[in-house]
Amino acid sequence: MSYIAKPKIIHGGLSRNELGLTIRDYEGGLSTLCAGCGHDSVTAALVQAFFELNVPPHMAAKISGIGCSSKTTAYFLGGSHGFNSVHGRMPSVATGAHAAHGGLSVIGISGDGDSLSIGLGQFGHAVRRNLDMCYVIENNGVYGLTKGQFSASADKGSKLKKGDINELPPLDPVQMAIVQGGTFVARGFSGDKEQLVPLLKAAIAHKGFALVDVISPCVTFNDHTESTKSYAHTREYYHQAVHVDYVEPREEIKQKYKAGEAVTVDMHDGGSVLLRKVSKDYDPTDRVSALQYVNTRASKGEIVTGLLFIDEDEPDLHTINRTSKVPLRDLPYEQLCPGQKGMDKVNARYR
Amino acid sequence: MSYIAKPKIIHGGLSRNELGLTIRDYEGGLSTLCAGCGHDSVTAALVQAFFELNVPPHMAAKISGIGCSSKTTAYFLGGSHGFNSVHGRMPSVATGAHAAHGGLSVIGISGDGDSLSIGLGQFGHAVRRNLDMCYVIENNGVYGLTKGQFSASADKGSKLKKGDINELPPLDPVQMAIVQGGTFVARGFSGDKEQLVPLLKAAIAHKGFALVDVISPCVTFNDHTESTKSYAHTREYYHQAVHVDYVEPREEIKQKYKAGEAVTVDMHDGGSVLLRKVSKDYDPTDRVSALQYVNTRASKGEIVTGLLFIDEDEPDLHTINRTSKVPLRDLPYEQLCPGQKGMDKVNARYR
Amino acid sequence: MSDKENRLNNFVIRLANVNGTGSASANNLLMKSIFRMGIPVTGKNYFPSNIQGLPTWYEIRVSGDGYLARAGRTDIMVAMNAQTYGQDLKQLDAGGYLIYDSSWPREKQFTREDVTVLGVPLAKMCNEAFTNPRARILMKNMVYVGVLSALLEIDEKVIHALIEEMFAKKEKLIPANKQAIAMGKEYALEHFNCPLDTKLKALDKTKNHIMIDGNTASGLGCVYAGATVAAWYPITPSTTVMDSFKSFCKQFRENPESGERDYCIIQAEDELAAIGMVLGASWNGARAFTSTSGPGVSLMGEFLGLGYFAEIPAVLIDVQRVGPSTGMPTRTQQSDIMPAAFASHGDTKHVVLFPANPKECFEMAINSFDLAERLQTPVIVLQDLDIGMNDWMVEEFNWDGAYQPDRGKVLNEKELEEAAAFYRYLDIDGDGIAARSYPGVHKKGAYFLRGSGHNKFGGYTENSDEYQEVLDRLLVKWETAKTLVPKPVLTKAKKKTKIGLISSGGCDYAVLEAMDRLAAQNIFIDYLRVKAFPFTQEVEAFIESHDQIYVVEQNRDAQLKSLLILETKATKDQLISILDYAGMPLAARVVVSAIDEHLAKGAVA
Amino acid sequence: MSDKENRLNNFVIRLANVNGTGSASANNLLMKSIFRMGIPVTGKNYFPSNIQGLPTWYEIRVSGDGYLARAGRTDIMVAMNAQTYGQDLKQLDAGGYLIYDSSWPREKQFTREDVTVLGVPLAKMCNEAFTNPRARILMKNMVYVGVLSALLEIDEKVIHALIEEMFAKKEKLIPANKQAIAMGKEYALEHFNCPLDTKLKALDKTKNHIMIDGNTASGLGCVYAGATVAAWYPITPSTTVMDSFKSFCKQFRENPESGERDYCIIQAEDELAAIGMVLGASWNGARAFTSTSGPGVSLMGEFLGLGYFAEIPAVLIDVQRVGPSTGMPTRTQQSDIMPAAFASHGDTKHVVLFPANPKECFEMAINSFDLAERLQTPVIVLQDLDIGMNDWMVEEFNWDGAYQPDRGKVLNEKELEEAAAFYRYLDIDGDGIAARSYPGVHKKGAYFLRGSGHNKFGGYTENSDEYQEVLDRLLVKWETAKTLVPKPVLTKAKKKTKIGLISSGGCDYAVLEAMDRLAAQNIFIDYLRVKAFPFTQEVEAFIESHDQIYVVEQNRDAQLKSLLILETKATKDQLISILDYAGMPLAARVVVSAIDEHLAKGAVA
Ligand SMILES: Cc1ncc(C[n+]2csc(CCOP(=O)(O)OP(=O)(O)O)c2C)c(N)n1
Ligand SMILES: Cc1ncc(C[n+]2csc(CCOP(=O)(O)OP(=O)(O)O)c2C)c(N)n1
Ligand code: SF4
Ligand code: SF4
Ligand SMILES: [Mg+2]
Ligand SMILES: [Mg+2]
Repeated sequence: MSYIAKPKIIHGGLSRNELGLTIRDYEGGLSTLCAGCGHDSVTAALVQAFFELNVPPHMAAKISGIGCSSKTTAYFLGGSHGFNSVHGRMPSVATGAHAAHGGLSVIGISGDGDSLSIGLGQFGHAVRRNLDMCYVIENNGVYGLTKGQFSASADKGSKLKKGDINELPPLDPVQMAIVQGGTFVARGFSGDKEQLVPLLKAAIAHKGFALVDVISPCVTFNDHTESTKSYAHTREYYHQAVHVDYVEPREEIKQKYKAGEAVTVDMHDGGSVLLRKVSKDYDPTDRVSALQYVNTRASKGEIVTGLLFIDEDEPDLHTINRTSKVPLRDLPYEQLCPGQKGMDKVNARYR
Repeated sequence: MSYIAKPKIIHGGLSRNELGLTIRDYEGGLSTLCAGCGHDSVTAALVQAFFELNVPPHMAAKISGIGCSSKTTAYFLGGSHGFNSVHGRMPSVATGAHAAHGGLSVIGISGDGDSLSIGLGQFGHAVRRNLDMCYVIENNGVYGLTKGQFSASADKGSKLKKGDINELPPLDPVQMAIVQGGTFVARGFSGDKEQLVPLLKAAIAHKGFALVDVISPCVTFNDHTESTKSYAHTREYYHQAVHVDYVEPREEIKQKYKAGEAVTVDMHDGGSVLLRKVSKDYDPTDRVSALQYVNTRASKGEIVTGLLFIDEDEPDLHTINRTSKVPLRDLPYEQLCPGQKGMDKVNARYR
Repeated sequence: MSDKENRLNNFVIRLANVNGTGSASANNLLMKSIFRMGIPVTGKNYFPSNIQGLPTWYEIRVSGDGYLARAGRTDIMVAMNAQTYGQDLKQLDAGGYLIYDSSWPREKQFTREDVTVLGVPLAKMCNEAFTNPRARILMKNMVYVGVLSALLEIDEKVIHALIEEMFAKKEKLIPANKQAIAMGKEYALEHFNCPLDTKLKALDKTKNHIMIDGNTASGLGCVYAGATVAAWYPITPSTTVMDSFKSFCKQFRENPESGERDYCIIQAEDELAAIGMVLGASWNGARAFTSTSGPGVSLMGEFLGLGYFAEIPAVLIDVQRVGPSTGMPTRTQQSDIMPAAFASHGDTKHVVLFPANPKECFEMAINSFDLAERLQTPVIVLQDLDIGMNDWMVEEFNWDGAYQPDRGKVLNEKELEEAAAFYRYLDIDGDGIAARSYPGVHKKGAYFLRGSGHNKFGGYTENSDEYQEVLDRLLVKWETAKTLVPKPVLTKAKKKTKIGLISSGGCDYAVLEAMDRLAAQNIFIDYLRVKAFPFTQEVEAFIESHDQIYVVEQNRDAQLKSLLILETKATKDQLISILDYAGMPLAARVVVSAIDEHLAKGAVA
Repeated sequence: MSDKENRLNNFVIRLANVNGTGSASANNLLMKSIFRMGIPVTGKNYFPSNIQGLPTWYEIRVSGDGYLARAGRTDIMVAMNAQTYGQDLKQLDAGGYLIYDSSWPREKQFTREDVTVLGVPLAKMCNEAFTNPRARILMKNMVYVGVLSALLEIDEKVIHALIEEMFAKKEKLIPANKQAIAMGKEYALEHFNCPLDTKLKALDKTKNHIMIDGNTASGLGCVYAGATVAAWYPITPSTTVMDSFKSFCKQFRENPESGERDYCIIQAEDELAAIGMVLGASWNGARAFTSTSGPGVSLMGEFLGLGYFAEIPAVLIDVQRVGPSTGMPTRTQQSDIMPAAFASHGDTKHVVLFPANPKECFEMAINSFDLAERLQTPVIVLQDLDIGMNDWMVEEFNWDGAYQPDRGKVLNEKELEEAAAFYRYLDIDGDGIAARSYPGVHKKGAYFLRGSGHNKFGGYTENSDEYQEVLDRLLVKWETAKTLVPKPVLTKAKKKTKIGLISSGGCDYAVLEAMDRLAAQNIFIDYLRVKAFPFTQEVEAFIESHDQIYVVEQNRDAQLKSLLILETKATKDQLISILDYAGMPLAARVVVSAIDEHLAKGAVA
């Protein structure tokens, strides 16, 4: 059980990031999830990603819906504000929060139930608005917290322990996000931290809506042999289509690749993302190509992972809105109120 | 104004369908939409389609949300039950209605606001369930009834009369439906009745969820030059990718085409659909190909129309549920109630 | 009912049109001309829930005495809609005038002996004078305004000035419009006995006043309140609140050089998203609001409960239309009172404000943010469609430069730095309100907000005592709210009386008129208009000091009365309902006759 | 509180476990054994809103006298959870027994002088006896059941029979489980003075009874009601309603040969969709329902208003958890009473039923469909979590073969054929209900349903009179509803009294116990349990005949009392609230002490 406390003592040997913080400063409360739950691994990857990105914890805002996955906002970044909202509506809360202050790093945590059932509409619209946030779906094919019903991401033919078989096609957040205008679309696996951490880092650094769909098995309700969201199944059908490395603003890109093998995308924060493709017939910076690739592989039952599509040039919500540089919530009242002078104009108009 | 009454007199010369009904029997109340509204043309096409398909009006069920488009259920099939529900929730009402009696022809009418904003989630789930219905989106890029705000299908760069420019990417119901597992995905144009009527007929005949996205200009709020959903713009960028003919069960397929030029898909009602493709690099019976084709063309600003994807083999909601042949609502109570015998078993279990 | 004697500056014109035919601006011109002549006036639009082709009516009440409620009578009917001609004729009061388009013959059955019918061949005249087909339709409206200007004696200079303002940006339309006015005027002067007995005479009663609708005023109020984030989904009749906010933001909140905007308006995908955005923005320290109508309030229930329980400020402007369900979206009602007060499952109560006129729409928009942030809870402004969508004469707006928004208990960087510890839900001073912190200000400010059980330290709990402690504190906050919400307005009768009347919002105009009429009958009633829920001690005092209190409201189920019963010391017998809920604004006569009847019954019993 | 003398068949065992450790079946075995010994018993599960690793308690009340409410005391504590050990020890009543796992030393601070501590090295014993690691955890539970079987004198045959039933499908597990029981029993016999004073003695009081939870009974009721379409979205604590419906449908409604199903259950994408599906199915003639909890009810508001105004039957089972917002999903409350009764914007009122035990959950599931179809309106069954999720002893279910569903006024093919005309909203016989027709039956039956304004003929309207006529008819229907809903249950005091008590739902058990205890104090109170809203004339009569009435309910804001005030002739003074709302089921002592206190105050005053 994961409630057994890890000591919060800082070992002398723990490394510190540029802010002088150790990884412990990025941890949160103790997890109350089941031992072995994939979500706890995602939590660990997020801790690592924020630590490595040198984000001051209080400059991040964690927002989630309802579900086992959504609970995890309490388990990382204890030094950040957290907002555990209502089921399926995290995107709208994140939108409002981001509107008020575009300078915070907004991290949204959701589940497949939360985002693809009740939240399907809000999810699509957050994608469309290119809301500048990192949006993580901890995808286990079931509703964990309500005891294991199929979610909309359940694959055709997947079977529950109790015997029910899902006969509906899965909703794939990756394909939907590409079709809906998403600008950063990635998939990871909670069992592959090595891939997940750079994906999350790139997603956090991305200026715009960054989807990271993480296959994150539910050990209690969906990790048996007939499940297609189990650790075993995911490992078997797992396909890394694009390796990704996030390169810090000040770092140099050390490795050299042959032409066509790797693509570098510059990020708005000054860093860059290095993409190494496994397959040649696929360009992750081209929407049509990315969609085709993912769709084709999915139709063969493959679980394609990596940073599958990226477009760093689309304007985000604030860019489109031409919002003032000073965060809205920090604007002085005097600047917001048109005063008597404004009133005179109004009165004149309605006389 | 379209409120000027058409005489309801049956001309001696009006042709009758197999049920002995004339097209007048498929009309409804007088339209209260603006003169020239695209939706009225869709209404007319629906009247024609149902007439030609020989559907007894009382065996159809019309369901809609809220909007100018959704109002149109009152303007066709006056002899059918109609259900003008709440905004964005037509799919759920249709699902319930269809669950109760799978033998009715369910026709759902919605708008782009109704289906792609507030209704985006329900839309996706109706697609995924392969609900056996004909789902029409009368797509004008704006909210007509609330006076012309942009909807989520508004194209990037489209401009409102008042001057607002839309800078968000459009949600394309066609691409979404293909990605979400849709089994019949079509697009038409209210200005092209010749194409629309057979599309609607095929959609009504399809066993499963049939989407017909109809570009249907709003003459009052979105038919000016800077609009991309105007009659003029649609005509200009209009591209018929697949010609479709619906062939009645008893009819023979008369025209002969060269191999590769046409595909025949057998429908569950015994009829068939004849697809003539314009482009060779595209197979409307292959999901990956269809998606790629539509996505590529859309990225070039083309409005691809026709029956863009069809899969007649996927099971619909009732097939998956193995629902009794007799409609659920017609099952006699005696068959539904387990009686004292059942009670004895229950009592034994809980003793 | 008016009789011939007093129709000077005292009558009602009703204009029956087809929507989409451009009558709105002509009717507005007519109304505005009267206003500029210094005569108190209101204009009401009864429009269909449709864009083009259905009947629509515009009603102008002229009242030298300044009574601005719906009069409930018609003295002059301009019958431009063939579809409703019969009905319009019927609605005209005896002794009234009917103006119609005589280009085509009237049907025989549509005649009445007791009214004067004035035919003007509007279509013919316009077809002769204008060539453009659209102009032929539009100008008919201007011609009847011209006709009326002769019949009623409207100052021509005023009309011309208004036309010039109207078409300031399309100057070349001015001559044609003036011509149409002149055509109408000439025709009337030539064919009718001008002026009528029903006519105007300039006064000086509209100085320092403006004509504005409530929704515009609300949007303006949100600008002055310093709201920066707005999220909404279009819905009649609240859409113009956001239109107004947007247009004033464009005017006042955009940097002319950089184009930078000091606001962010998000058209949400639906109402659930809109209120979610508001909560997210408020949590993050912005003043944020949404506007909607009944169906939207229903959809916002879950989030409103979160706002209540997790204590997040939020402002929601609900412009009430006729319910239940889709109802009649373009008709007025006050039927969201209980639904707003108790929105959401579980034990929830929300602060509700009831503006009675556009001026209060403006003021209460500002109040609502102050209250929401001070009380850390959603505040719902319940506006009647009749107030929100129609033009009302109100005093000019003046701005108190000393006003500073009340942002409530928010710890700033320094306070957080110095604090020993910060606990989000710990009430230190006993007013039921704990301090909050914004994200991104200081690391000590971090807390975890949740709608699930939490204790006063902000920790998750499933412990009964801890849970109850928090829930009970919200009742303490409710008591605090009673001391902060706007106080009611008392209009004392000329004589001491034990009879009272309580009402709210848009009923105010009709009730005030009714009070005068009743006083003329020697019936004296003290009138208290409540401006907010929960009710303040003034409301309690009023109830205590009156034996019998009429509660006037525009809904079927006596929702305001229900709140009074549940949340004050009023006894049930004490309160007598006067209900009017068929979608029309309240008329004084409804109140007068209900009270007359009730008192008569009491006298008999 | 119990004293030593009467602990025979009269005590409370509380078992403190960690969830996900398999304690549920052991605890159930313990409870069921007592039941099979003929002794009245209840079992309550206090579980966390989480899947694994958090504290969970199971509470068994043994009551030879048949009192089944939460006792609010603990006589035996089985403390299996190290996390809550201190708290559990504290909760034990003086004179009680604490059983704990003595495999490891207890911490010093956790001791008490006034209780008997019985250590059993459960982990050690299981580690020695079993090799499989999961078995080592699971069997600890069986061992403590064995220990208790010796301490309390549970019939070994009964335990063995139950184990055999439990593992009927996994027979090979039977020996190990029996072994674990035996291990515990032996250990206890060897180390403790068995039996305790707190012990069992077989009775004959559970014959013809079953142990079942309310949600299972509701699901069964829906099967017997002939419901064919169900749409839902998972939410605690209502999920098991649909689990039950599904499992009984599988048992009774599937054709064994063809596999054809006489039902269709749709897991909707959310609650808005679920209620939309129910309305669609009901409109199309099926009996359809959904089950949810508070947050779902909030989301269903808009559709419920449509159901009310367009007059569509619908059944909604709301298993109430602690609100507001997400609240405490696994704790009990009655706080959706007002939100359910007035769900949606505009003037709406809904029929609400309040089952008090699983038997009524079954019956009212059936009532709800009859009412919904007769009244053509949504009916909400408000179940308490405590009733829905816990096992209760109720009489066996018997089925009245003569029952036929009341499908209400529905015109069939022949009636439509013969009808001169069919108007959907025309009330012919004055009960406020018009006949409806199903799609696909006859062409004359076609009508257009809308939530917007409509007249009695079913046509669209924006006309005030036509609109009001329809809205007012719904009030006539409301009166009809009062004559149709289940009547309240009156439990008269032994002596004539002017003091009454009104309560509803899951409070019943505690109130009945309280009445007996008060009677023993010579305090006599008539008790009326309301089963439905709107209130019937029996409720009015009860109110009229009692001067002072306590209203007992489990919410903060006195929601039931509010409805009584608003919808009956009760005066406000007449009703005195007793509120208990911290998430635990009501205990009789709460009622007794509130009444004692109130009466004492009255005596002084
Ligand atoms: C409005 C509402 N409906 C239903 C629920 C119950 N509920 C809680 S979590 C959940 C599903 C969670 O699934 P998912 O998002 O996949 O998270 P997981 O637990 O699998 O990580 C549901 C249905 C709720 N809390 N609120
Ligand atoms: C819950 C709710 N929100 C908002 C509205 C207001 N409303 C009515 S129709 C409509 C949009 C209609 O747009 P669309 O579906 O595209 O139909 P169109 O009028 O363009 O045909 C809106 C927002 C409503 N009726 N209900
Ligand atoms: S139930 Fe599943 S998703 Fe929830 S915590 Fe346990 S393993 Fe994780
Ligand atoms: S407003 Fe637009 S969509 Fe609505 S009826 Fe008029 S033209 Fe059609
Ligand atoms: Mg999940
Ligand atoms: Mg539209």
